[in-house]
Amino acid sequence: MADIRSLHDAVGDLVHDGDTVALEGFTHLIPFAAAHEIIRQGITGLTLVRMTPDVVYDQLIGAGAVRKLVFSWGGNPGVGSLHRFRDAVENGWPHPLELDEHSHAGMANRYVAGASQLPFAVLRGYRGSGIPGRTDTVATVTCPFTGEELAAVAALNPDVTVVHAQQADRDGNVQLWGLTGVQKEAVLAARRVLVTVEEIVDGALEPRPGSVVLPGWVIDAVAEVPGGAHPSYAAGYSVRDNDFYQEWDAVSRDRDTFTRWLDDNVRKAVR
Amino acid sequence: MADIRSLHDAVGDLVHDGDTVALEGFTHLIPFAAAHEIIRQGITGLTLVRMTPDVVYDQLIGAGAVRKLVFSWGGNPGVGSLHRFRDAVENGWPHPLELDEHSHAGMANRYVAGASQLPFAVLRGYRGSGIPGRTDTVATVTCPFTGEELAAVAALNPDVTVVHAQQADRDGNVQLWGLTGVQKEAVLAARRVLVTVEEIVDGALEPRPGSVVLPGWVIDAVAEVPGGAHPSYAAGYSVRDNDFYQEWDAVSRDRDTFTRWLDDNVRKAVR
Amino acid sequence: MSGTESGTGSGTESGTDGGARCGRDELMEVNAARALAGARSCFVGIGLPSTAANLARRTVNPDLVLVYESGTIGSRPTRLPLSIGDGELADTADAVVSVPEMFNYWLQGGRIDVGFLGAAQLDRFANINTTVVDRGPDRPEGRLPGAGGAPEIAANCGEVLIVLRHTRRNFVPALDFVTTLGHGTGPGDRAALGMRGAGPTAVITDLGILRPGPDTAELELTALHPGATVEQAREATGWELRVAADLTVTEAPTEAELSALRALKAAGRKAA
Amino acid sequence: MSGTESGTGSGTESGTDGGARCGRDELMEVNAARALAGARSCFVGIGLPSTAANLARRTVNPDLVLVYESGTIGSRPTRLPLSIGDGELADTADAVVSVPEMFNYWLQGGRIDVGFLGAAQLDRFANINTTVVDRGPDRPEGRLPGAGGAPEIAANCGEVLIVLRHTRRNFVPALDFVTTLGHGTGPGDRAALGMRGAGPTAVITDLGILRPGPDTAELELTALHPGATVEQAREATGWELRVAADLTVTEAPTEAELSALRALKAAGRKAA
Repeated sequence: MADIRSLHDAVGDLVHDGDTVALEGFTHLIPFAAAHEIIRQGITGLTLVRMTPDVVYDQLIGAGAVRKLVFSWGGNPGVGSLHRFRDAVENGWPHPLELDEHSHAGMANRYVAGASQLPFAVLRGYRGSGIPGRTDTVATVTCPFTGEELAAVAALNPDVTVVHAQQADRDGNVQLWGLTGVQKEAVLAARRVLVTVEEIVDGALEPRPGSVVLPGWVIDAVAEVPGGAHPSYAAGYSVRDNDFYQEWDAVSRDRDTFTRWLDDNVRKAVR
Repeated sequence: MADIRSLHDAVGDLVHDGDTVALEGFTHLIPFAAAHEIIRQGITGLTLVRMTPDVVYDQLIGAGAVRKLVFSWGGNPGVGSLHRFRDAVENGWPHPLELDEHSHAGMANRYVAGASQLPFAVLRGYRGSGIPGRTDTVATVTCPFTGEELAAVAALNPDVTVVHAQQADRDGNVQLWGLTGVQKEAVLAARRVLVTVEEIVDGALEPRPGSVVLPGWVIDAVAEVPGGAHPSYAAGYSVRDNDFYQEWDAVSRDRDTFTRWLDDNVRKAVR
Repeated sequence: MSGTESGTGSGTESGTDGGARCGRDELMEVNAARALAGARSCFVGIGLPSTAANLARRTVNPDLVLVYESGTIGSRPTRLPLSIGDGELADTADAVVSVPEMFNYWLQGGRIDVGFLGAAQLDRFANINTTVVDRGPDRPEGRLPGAGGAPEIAANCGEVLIVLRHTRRNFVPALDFVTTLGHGTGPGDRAALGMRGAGPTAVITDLGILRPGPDTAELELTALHPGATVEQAREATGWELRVAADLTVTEAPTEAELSALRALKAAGRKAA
Repeated sequence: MSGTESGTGSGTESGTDGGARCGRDELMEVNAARALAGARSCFVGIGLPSTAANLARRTVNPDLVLVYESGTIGSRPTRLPLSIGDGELADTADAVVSVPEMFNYWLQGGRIDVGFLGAAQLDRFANINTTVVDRGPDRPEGRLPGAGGAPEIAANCGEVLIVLRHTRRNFVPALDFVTTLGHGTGPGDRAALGMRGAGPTAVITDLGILRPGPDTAELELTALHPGATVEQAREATGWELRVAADLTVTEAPTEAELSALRALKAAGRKAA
C-alpha cells in the first residue's frame, strides 16, 4: 500500500545513485517537481528513460545527474532543440551522455513488455532504419506460424518510475485523466513507484471519463505536490505554460545562463 | 463511417456462410440478438470465436450454424455445462464440431495480435499444459535477448466481429462501459464490424468513466436493438437475467426441448 | 472462469466437535477463506473460490484485493456473484481493465499473490484437468469446460490454492488430460519450465487439507476437518494417499465464520 | 512528435500570379492541406504537418480524422497546438487512448490513411534523417531530435506526405543517417522489407511538389508553386533533380485558404 510522504523523503528513499529511472508523461502530467527534487538531492549516475526527454530531462542532464539516456524523441516540442541534451551529446558537458535510442513505437512496446513481465515485445518496426545498428535492444524474431521476420525490442523495467497524477485518496490509490500516455505501463514495469499528485482527496476517488486508476498497492509512495507538473500541466488543474517552453530555448542555450537558472529555481528552491 | 441499419439487413450483408465470426462480450454485453438473427437467416458453416462460448454459442451450435469453435472456456457460468456444445462435441449433434482450444490468456493475446496486425503474440503461457498438443495455433519463440522460450499464439482476425454496446450516436460512433472485456481488440482485429446498441442518441456521446469509444469509421454497421444482450446485460440499462442462465440448463439438456425453445423464441420471433 | 464451476449446494451435514454445526462444503469454504489470511491480492474464479475469497474479506482478511478475470480489481461485492461478470463486481471495483490487460499486466505481471482454482480431475502432484475425461473405450471423451484462465493463473500467481470436493472421481491416479500444470512429475519441474510462481501450496477439500511434501511435491494429507477421518480421505482419493506425520485437525468454523458464510450465500441466492 | 519540429514563421514573401499574395511557407502549407483531400484519417506530427492537417479540416476535408501520437483520435482543435499534448487535443477528441494502443492498434493496425512527416535531411528516394548530421571531420556529429514516431508512421500508414522547406541543407545527396525508410534504394525495397504502406507519395516544399517516379521511385519535381522556377528548385536540391515531363503549376492559394490558414495561426499564437 502506498505511503503518503513528503516529496523530499519519497525521492530520498526511492531514488538512488546509478538507478534506472523513468519520469513519464507524454507532454501532459510531466513530473517536473520530482525531477527538481532529484537534482536538489544531488543524485547522480542515473540512466534516464523517457519517450520524449522534453525540458524535464534537459534540466536533469544539464544538472549532471545523468549517465545514460534511453529515449525516442529529444526535442523541445514546438520550439526546437534541447540545448543541454545536445551539449552533453555533442560536447560532453557537464559530462558525456550515453544514448540508447529508439522509435516511439519501440519505446512504447518496451514498456508494455516490462509491465507484462516479458523479456521482449514484437512490432512491425525499424525496417530499413539505421536505429538497430546503434543499439543492442533491437533484434529480430521470426513468426513461428508465417515465417515473417519482425522487430523485437527488449523489455524496460526501470528501478523507479515517477509519474504525476491529478488525485490520490488517503490509501494512496491514484487517478489520472486526459492524455494518459504510457504512464500505466511505465508504472507497472517498475520495481519502485513514486506518484506526485495535485491533490489528495478525502473519501473515494470520483471516477472520471478516460481516467487511469492505479491501486495503491502497486505504488510505493504518493507525495502531494500541487503544480508539480509545471511547466507541463494537469488537465482539470492547470494549463500548459507554453511561454516557459519557448523561454527555455534562451535559458538553456548558454551554460552559464542555465546554471544560474538551475541555482535560482531548483537548487535553492525549497518545497 | 458506420451505417445505421436494421439488424436484419446488417447481419444479412455482413455475415456470410462459412465466415469466421466473433461475438464477444465477457459475460457483460453479449450480443444475443445478433446471434438469433444469424440463426433466423439460416447462416451456416461458421467458425465461431469467443473466449467464453456461454449460452449464446450453445444456441448457435445447437441450431446447426457452426462448423468450428475457437474458445477458451465453454461453460454456463455459475450453472454448469453447455449441453448443446457437449452434445455437438461428444455426439456430433446436429453435426460434428471442430475445436481450437486455448487458455484465456492465449485467446486474449490472439485478439491483441489481430488488432495490432501482427501474425502472433507472445506470452508466458501453456507451460506444461497439454493444450499445445491439440492445436496448431500455439508454438514457441525464443527471446533474442535472453534466450528464454516463450509461448507464441497465432493472431485472430475474424471476418466479422459483433459486439453489443450501450450507445451510438447518429454517425455510428459507439460507446460501451462497465466490463469491456476484449471487445475493442475483437473489433479492431476484424475485417467487418457490426455493433448492436441499446440506444442511438441524438448529439454527441456523453463521456462515461471507464468507457471504450469506437469511432464510427472502424465500424461497418450499427443496429439499434434495445435489450439485445438479454439474458446477458448492459450496465446502466439492464441486469443479468441469472434465472434465464439457470433455466437454460433444463432447456438445453434435451434436444427436443431445445429445438422447441429455438423455434418458439428465435426462429419464429421477429425483431 | 478458472477451472470448473461448482454448484452452491451445501453438501451433506456433518457433526463437528466443539464448533458450530456445519456442512462439509462449509468446512471446505471456511478453510479456503482462512488460507487467504495475509495475502494482498487474490485472483478469483467463480464458484467455490469466489465464495472463499469473499468470506475471507469478511473474516480473516478484510483488505484482500479481489481480482476477477473479467477485468475487475478490488471488487467488494455485497453478495456472491453468480457469474464472473456480474455488474456488481465492476460497480464496486477500484479499477476495471480490459481482459488483455488483466492477463498481461496484472496476472502475468506478477501482481497477484494467490490464485484460486477448482478442478475436475486432480493428480498427486496437483496437476489439473478441466478439459476432457475418458469415459471408456465405447464412449466418446466427456467434454469439460476447458482451461479458462487456469494455466496462466497456476503459472503466474505467487501461489495457488485448489478447492474441490474430495471424491475418487476428482482425485485420480492419472489425469486424462493435463490442462494446468501443478508440480508436474515432482520437484524441479516448475523451475525447469521457467514458471515463476510457487504453484499449488494447498488443496482444500471437504475432508481436509493436502499440501505438497517439501521433498517430493506429492500431495500429503496434512490436516483433517473436525469429524473427518484418514480412512475417509484415503477412500476418496484415487491413489495411495500419503498422510503427514504431524497430521492436524483444522479448527472448527466459528459462529462468526459460519454466519458470514451463510449471509453471503443467502444474499447471492436472493439476488439470483 | 514525428520528425523535426518547425518554427511557425511565415518565411519570405513571394508574389503570385492570379492568387492572393502569400508567403512561401503558406504555399507549402496550403498545398499540404490540399493533399489531404479524400483521406479519412491522418497521423499528425506537430509543426507544419499539424498546420496542414488542421487547415485541411477547414477547407478541402472537413471530416478528416486527426490522429495525434499523444493518443487523441478525432481531435478538433480550434487553434494550432504548440505541442502534440496540448489539452485541447484531448478535450476535443472522439477518443483518447494510451500511447501503446495508439502505436499498436491504430498505427500498426493499419487504421491511418495518411502519415505526415517532416525531415531534417531527405534524399532522392525520400528516405529521412532526423537523428544526427555529420558536421565535418573536426566536429562531433550534430544531434537532431531522433526518430519519434516516424519509422513506423512511414511503414504503416497507407501513404506518407513529407513537408519541408526546400534547401540544399535539407535535400541532400546522401543521408548522414537513415532514421526512416522512404523508398530505400529504389522500387521494390519497401516490398522486400514487408512494409505495408505505399510510403512517401509526395514531398511538398515551399517551391513545389516532388513525387516518386513510377518506375524509379526517385523524387521528381512534378509541380511548381506560382512564382517558383525549376532553376530555384534545382538550386535548392543537393542532387541532380529530375523534372517531370508534365510539370505543372499549383493553383494559387485562394482567399478562403489563406484566411483560414492565417486565422488558425493567429489563434495559435494568441493561445501560446
